[in-house]
Amino acid sequence: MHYNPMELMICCAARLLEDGKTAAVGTGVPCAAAMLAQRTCAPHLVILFEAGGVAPQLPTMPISVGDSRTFYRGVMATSMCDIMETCQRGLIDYTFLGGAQIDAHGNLNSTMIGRDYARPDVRLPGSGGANDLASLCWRILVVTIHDRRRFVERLDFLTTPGYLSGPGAREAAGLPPGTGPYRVITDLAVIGYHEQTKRMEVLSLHPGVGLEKVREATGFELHVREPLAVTEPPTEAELRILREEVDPHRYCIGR
Amino acid sequence: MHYNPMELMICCAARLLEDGKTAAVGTGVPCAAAMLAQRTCAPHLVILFEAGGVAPQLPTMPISVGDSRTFYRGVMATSMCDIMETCQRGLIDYTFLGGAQIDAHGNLNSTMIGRDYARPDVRLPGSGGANDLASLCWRILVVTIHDRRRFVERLDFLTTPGYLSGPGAREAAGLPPGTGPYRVITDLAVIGYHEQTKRMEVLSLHPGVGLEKVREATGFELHVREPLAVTEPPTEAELRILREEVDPHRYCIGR
Amino acid sequence: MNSLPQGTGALFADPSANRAREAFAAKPRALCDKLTTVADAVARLVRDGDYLAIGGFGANRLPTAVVHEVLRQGKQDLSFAGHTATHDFQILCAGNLTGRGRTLAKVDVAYVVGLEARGLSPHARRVIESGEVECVEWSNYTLAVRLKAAAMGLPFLPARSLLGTDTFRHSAAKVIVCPFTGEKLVALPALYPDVSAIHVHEADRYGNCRIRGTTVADIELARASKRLIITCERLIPNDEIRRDPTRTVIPFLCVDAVCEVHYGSYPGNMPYEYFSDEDHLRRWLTVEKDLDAYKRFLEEHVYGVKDFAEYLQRCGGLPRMQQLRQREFLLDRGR
Amino acid sequence: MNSLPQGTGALFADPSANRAREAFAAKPRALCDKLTTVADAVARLVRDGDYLAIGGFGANRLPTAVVHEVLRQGKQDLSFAGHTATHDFQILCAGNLTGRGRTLAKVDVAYVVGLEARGLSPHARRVIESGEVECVEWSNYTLAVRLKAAAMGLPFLPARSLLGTDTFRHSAAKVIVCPFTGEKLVALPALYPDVSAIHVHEADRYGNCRIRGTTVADIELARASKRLIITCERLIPNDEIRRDPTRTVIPFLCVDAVCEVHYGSYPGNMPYEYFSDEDHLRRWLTVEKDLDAYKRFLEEHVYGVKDFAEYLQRCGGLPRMQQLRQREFLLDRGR
Repeated sequence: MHYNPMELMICCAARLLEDGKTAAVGTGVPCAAAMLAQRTCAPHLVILFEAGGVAPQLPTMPISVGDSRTFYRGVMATSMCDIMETCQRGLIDYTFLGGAQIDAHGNLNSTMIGRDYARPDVRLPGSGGANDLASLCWRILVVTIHDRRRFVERLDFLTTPGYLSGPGAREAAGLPPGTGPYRVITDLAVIGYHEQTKRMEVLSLHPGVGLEKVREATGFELHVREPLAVTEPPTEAELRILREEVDPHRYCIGR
Repeated sequence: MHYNPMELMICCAARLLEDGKTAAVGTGVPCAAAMLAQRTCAPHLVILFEAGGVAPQLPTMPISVGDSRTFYRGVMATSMCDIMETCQRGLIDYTFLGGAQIDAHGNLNSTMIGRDYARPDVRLPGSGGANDLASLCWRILVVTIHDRRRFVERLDFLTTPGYLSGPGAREAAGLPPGTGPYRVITDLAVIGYHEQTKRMEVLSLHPGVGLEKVREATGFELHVREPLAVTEPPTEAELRILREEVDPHRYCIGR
Repeated sequence: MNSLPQGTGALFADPSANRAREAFAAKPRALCDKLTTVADAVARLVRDGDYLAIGGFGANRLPTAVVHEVLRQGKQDLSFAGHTATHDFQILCAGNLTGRGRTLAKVDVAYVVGLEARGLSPHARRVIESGEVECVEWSNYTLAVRLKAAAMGLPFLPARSLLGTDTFRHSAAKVIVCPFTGEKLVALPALYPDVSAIHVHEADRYGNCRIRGTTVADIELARASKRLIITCERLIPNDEIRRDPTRTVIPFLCVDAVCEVHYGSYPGNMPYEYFSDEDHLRRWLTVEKDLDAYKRFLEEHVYGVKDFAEYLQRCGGLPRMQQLRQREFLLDRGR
Repeated sequence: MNSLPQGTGALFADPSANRAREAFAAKPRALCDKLTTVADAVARLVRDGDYLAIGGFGANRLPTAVVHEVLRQGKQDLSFAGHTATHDFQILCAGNLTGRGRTLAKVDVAYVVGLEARGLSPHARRVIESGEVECVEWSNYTLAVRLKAAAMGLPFLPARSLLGTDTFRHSAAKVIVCPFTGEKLVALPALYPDVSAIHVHEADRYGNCRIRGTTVADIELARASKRLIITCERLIPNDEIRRDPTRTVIPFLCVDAVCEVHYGSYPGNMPYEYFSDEDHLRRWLTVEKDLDAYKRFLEEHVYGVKDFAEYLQRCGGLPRMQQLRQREFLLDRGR
């Protein structure tokens, strides 16, 4: 069955979510992944939105992290502090983030492109809730297009913490122990982090993608976990649910 | 018109409450005073209870600071933190407190009688909300029976701050500036605090009470503000409202 | 900096946010059925030596059934958050000096021994004055702030009361200075209770809860607790919870057991349901004066009954509850 | 201790709890009638140079009428809490670089310039990239915590995010160490806005407010603000507030003006009322690309209309609102 890169990425992300766990999600791809997971591998996955929605029965994809869909038939509509403090207490397992730039340690930039903070070339929104979620949830997932503009040796601005400068750096900075980047899902590969160096490590290449292509699209040195696997393509069931139930208007998966 | 000491004390306390102000009250005499004030000198007085009741239309005297009367037809039923933080922000003008012992600076003991904290002669409830209200509201009112067991030179335990050791001590301890004891209403007199020393100063004697009697009932040196006034006795209107509307079952004013 | 005052009291619970995260990490998160009996909940979730906290305020919205069950199961050496504890503290004290070991070992005191305007509990005084329970002093707000710190996943929070008093001196608080303004503040260590019980109006079987009226410190307490027992007046369908998620104040994520206990706050007040039974509370205070009489009373009302429903029966059963419901709605006053 | 990191950003508002208390002490407390027009509320309560904060999240439950009025009255040199600010920030940016002086001077950034999945605002980018607005960085939660500190009457609160990042470096936060556990924390200075606006579902004329759905940071914001303008979908009688005080989330004590504004969150979403007008928001983003076209658009939709009702009329009036109501309840999907 044919599928596009976005569909593959969403399926990969969904499969990473364990049943019976909690995930703080945003709109778009993360939300689609969580919705797909609930309908496949993780029927008891609990999703939360930072503006206050807890365990909604999403009727459609939300447009905003705070719109009324995010608590549609939820079990609680609460406050941002309550959600973030639930993360801070250690009750939220996964969060999904993105950014304009990511480095080898999974640090993210969503603040600015340029060299001068006071006069940026491009001003981006800033942290939003990303810095908080990446600091406070147990495992950070990133879903992103894979190219050299995004996968950079040096961020223009470190908005959101990955492993910061490497092993032990999060703990040294005061972030809760045991938290940190977990997986990066791109249109080329599924990437984890090397146990010792806390730098990105390719775990599987998407069908038809060679390691060279991934290296060319990456502005820093990548570890490779041997033997390097090939990403399991989406199943027919996954694609059907994704297309018919999760994103029938194709907001995320495109036309 | 005849009245008893409790009725006089409640009327004196009510008259101290300015219209359009806020008061954190408890059960019993303070509540009766606030209810009387609302029906006489301070129709726009807003009362709050530390358990979360805001501006109730009290149908009867509450039995507990947290019972359902304390938010009966209130404008908000909230949390203890919300009430106390409203005090902490500086929005609450008056609070009413009591205690087993009070000293010349208006400090209160409601924790224990005895010399050994670990083995008290009498264990009392502790601060409750008193320490917080006395720290955070602008003006502290105390209503109490006047005798040497209560008005002591040295507290067995300083539960709740008055002026602590004297002028500047509250600010030095870190308590919000401009707060502190305001009046003590006893069955003998109305007492304020001396501007310089922050020690108790008799402002008026109740009808028929001599200064000597007050001094005998007090275990410490009292200032006297000259010329010493005689407390205005309760008016007929005050007594009628107190007996018929505020405390028809005579819980506070006795039989 | 070293000259800033600090309290001399002990910490009865670990304020570490990192260690609390480990405990919360192990908590189940899925929407699963938590409906059980009070006896089962207390047997599984309350352990000897635990730090226990009880919701409500005084005798209002009190999870009485859980407190009785703690006595009946003979739990020992508990630490307790004495946060405007009145009848709950009185009940727990019945496990000390009555020949059944020592239920209470340590108490964080904000308000104990008293029952507000009703007077002091003779037996609670006996227990504390005996010296067999270690006490540390706080105030209602600062103890609530300690729970709030835990609910926020922090090791401490600042506040502006307690300062300058013996209450502070006998607490485990410390004075700190604001790093921005230089204002002095009291630093309060987070309080993560091992186990708590809260009585609510309505809950579904997953533990999503609604409370009507004041929430006191229960929103914080629910989130602060490592284990949480909910008793509710009425079990409601999850569908009803989802119909109006704004009304949920405690989410299922915090909850370990849900027990349906009608009149569960008796003899306390349950707002919008029934008023307190002042006669019964007065009887309790009176009978405590004589220790032997009190032991017989406890046998009759707690130890010798199989569950809370039987206790209610001994206290007048449904006809009495009907009177208290009328009193709550002021219907006994001709309204 | 001196070696602990601290941010290099400026503080745009005074975090002193003592000075905030002075401001709150002067606030009227009685239940008095605060009903007025948006024009009057903004004229009286928003002053040049003020620190302004806006409630809701993104374009959800947005007090749009107040934000338009701030532009119309040409308020200048505001500081702004960019707390998941999307359409509100976009509107305020219309007061910069459009020949009407400088509405925005300073911004505490948690989220600005973007409109979530809808993309970036070209004009907001223009304004920030010009350098004429001073920015300091935060995150959504830490900015909410700053408001919470103020709501609690404190000069600061700790949290556990922000640490180790450039966001921290460009903030005004400081690293502190827990006095009990030694755990590192970020200290966040309290944010007491001079003036804020929040849109709610229902309010009485004294300012007691109800919100349905998520409250975002508005419970904190209402309490943190020295002056507060409430717009509401529906004015309700005080009697209805008193019928169910549990539903009140903002008390009259916090409120300085109450304005009834039907469809007041348009073009944003108002939960349980109407969905966002995505066509209109898309049009706004498109027209911004060309500054002259944008100025004409602003003239037509903000500067050249007398009030919010006229703006709604220009955006399709009641028939459009009816469509958005159907969308909110999914009635356009055959339900």
